[in-house]
Amino acid sequence: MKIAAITTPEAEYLLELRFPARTDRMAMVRDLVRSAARFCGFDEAGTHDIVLAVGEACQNVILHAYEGRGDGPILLDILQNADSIILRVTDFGPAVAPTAVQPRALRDLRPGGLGTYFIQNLMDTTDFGRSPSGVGNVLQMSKKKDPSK
Amino acid sequence: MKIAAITTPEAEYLLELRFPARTDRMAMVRDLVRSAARFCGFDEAGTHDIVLAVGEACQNVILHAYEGRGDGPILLDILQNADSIILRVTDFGPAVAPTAVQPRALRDLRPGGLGTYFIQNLMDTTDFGRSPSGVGNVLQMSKKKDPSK
Amino acid sequence: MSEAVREVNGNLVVSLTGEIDLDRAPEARRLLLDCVKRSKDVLVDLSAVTYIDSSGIASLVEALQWAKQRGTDLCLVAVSPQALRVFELARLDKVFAIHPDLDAALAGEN
Amino acid sequence: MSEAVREVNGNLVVSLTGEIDLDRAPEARRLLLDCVKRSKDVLVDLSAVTYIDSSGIASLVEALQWAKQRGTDLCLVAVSPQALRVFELARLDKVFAIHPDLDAALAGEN
Ligand SMILES: Nc1ncnc2c1ncn2[C@@H]1O[C@H](COP(=O)(O)OP(=O)(O)O)[C@@H](O)[C@H]1O
Ligand SMILES: Nc1ncnc2c1ncn2[C@@H]1O[C@H](COP(=O)(O)OP(=O)(O)O)[C@@H](O)[C@H]1O
Repeated sequence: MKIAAITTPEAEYLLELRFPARTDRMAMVRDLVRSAARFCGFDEAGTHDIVLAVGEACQNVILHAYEGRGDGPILLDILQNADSIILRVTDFGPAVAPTAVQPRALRDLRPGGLGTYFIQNLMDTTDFGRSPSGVGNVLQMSKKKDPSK
Repeated sequence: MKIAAITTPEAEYLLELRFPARTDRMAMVRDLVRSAARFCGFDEAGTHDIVLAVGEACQNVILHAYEGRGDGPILLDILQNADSIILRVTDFGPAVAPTAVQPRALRDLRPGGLGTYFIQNLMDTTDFGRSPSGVGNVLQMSKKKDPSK
Repeated sequence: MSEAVREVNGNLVVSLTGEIDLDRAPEARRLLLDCVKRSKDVLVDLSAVTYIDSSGIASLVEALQWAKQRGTDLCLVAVSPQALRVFELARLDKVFAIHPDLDAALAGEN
Repeated sequence: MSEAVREVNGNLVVSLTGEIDLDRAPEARRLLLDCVKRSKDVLVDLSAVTYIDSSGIASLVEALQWAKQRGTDLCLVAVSPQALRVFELARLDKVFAIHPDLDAALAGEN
């Protein structure tokens, strides 16, 4: 995944959600993301793709950053500017080298390794790095409001 | 409204949402609350009532705590224990005497004054006070999962 | 929302839709008061209202007051269960005339 | 979910429903593998799947692998648009046999 210094984009803050890294929270989180994507003007297809990307990002935090310990917090920031929705998923697990977060080669009949691949294909930009505060790993994603642009 | 020292109840944290006190955010906030109430096992009627109570509480923050300035933050904590869902709406406006937060007498043909009345009638407990940290006003509400209990 | 108003038998039928909260109540209020100003009886269709809160209710109460002052009627039609719950909570279900559907409302007018 | 499995013409039809995510994928996986173990052809109805992610897809891929090892078939039926989008993304829409409905799937089996 692209190595980037994660900076706060110039954008309007919509909402900020904090929740424990537990799989049973994800349906609620997705409902909020769905609602925010619609608020930003995305149609059903665009909304689905944003929800899936955030779902995969949180899943990676649950499985890899916290290795299934359900008590670590996940922070989800949702922002928008005129062009895009911006979503930021932060975990407070040990530092991860951005180069370690790579989609595996897509092989037809092998479960797993799809999450990062999905995220990169669903969103227009994806950047993984340390948070500006130095605490936690951040996956920042954005998607253009009008994909024809 | 009952004067209370707002303490953190012994309960499981579901989610914590932070958003600016703007009316256009409320539909997204309600979608999250709806999802959380269903997660806690409420039926459609109970879910509606919880969503309405939170909507009215946030409306009061927008109108009264921040007097329409859309940049103040609202914090919404959603918790549950075995019996109840617990929702906490915190604003960071000037301190409000809990006695000032009173439903007006219900008169038939007068708009306004309904919010606090609704909240008290929709929820099983409502407490208004300063947050434990001393910063901000907190409206804490709970509703029993099985109203027949 | 202007296409939400149509004339039926000399009455104005206004349809409110979706979530009538603090964000959308001003728009609903304007629509309702514009109808009342036309000095016809107003039927407010609430069948497609999925959420209404105290600010939405306040717009309807204000429109009802204006109508009373002008000597016209304002009544509610096909109130969705979510909206009915809120009118009942506010004990306004006896203040507004509420009709199950448009035909009943029009019959009631005569 | 056990009532989600029924037998049609000697095949097992499994219906998955709702949101198949990391939380519910283990349950879907168990259901699918139990069906495959019965050594019949398995038709997985995805018409009521409103969301599926990489973990749900992984359960289906694993079930398909097990079926291939036993020499039985596992195919997808009436895939919802949301689910189809995800199979296409993963380029698995050519790996799984996908049938528009149960009749087509049963005809395809013969
Ligand atoms: N938030 C994260 N923290 C730590 N490691 C991560 C994180 N996200 C992804 N990774 C790493 O990237 C790899 C690829 O992730 P992914 O494509 O989602 O596949 P999978 O989750 O099936 O392994 C993971 O195996 C893991 O090593
Ligand atoms: N979060 C708050 N901050 C400051 N004052 C509040 C707050 N919530 C309620 N109040 C006070 O309580 C009163 C009653 O509120 P309510 O019943 O909702 O009616 P309304 O909002 O129509 O005035 C308000 O007029 C206000 O003075």
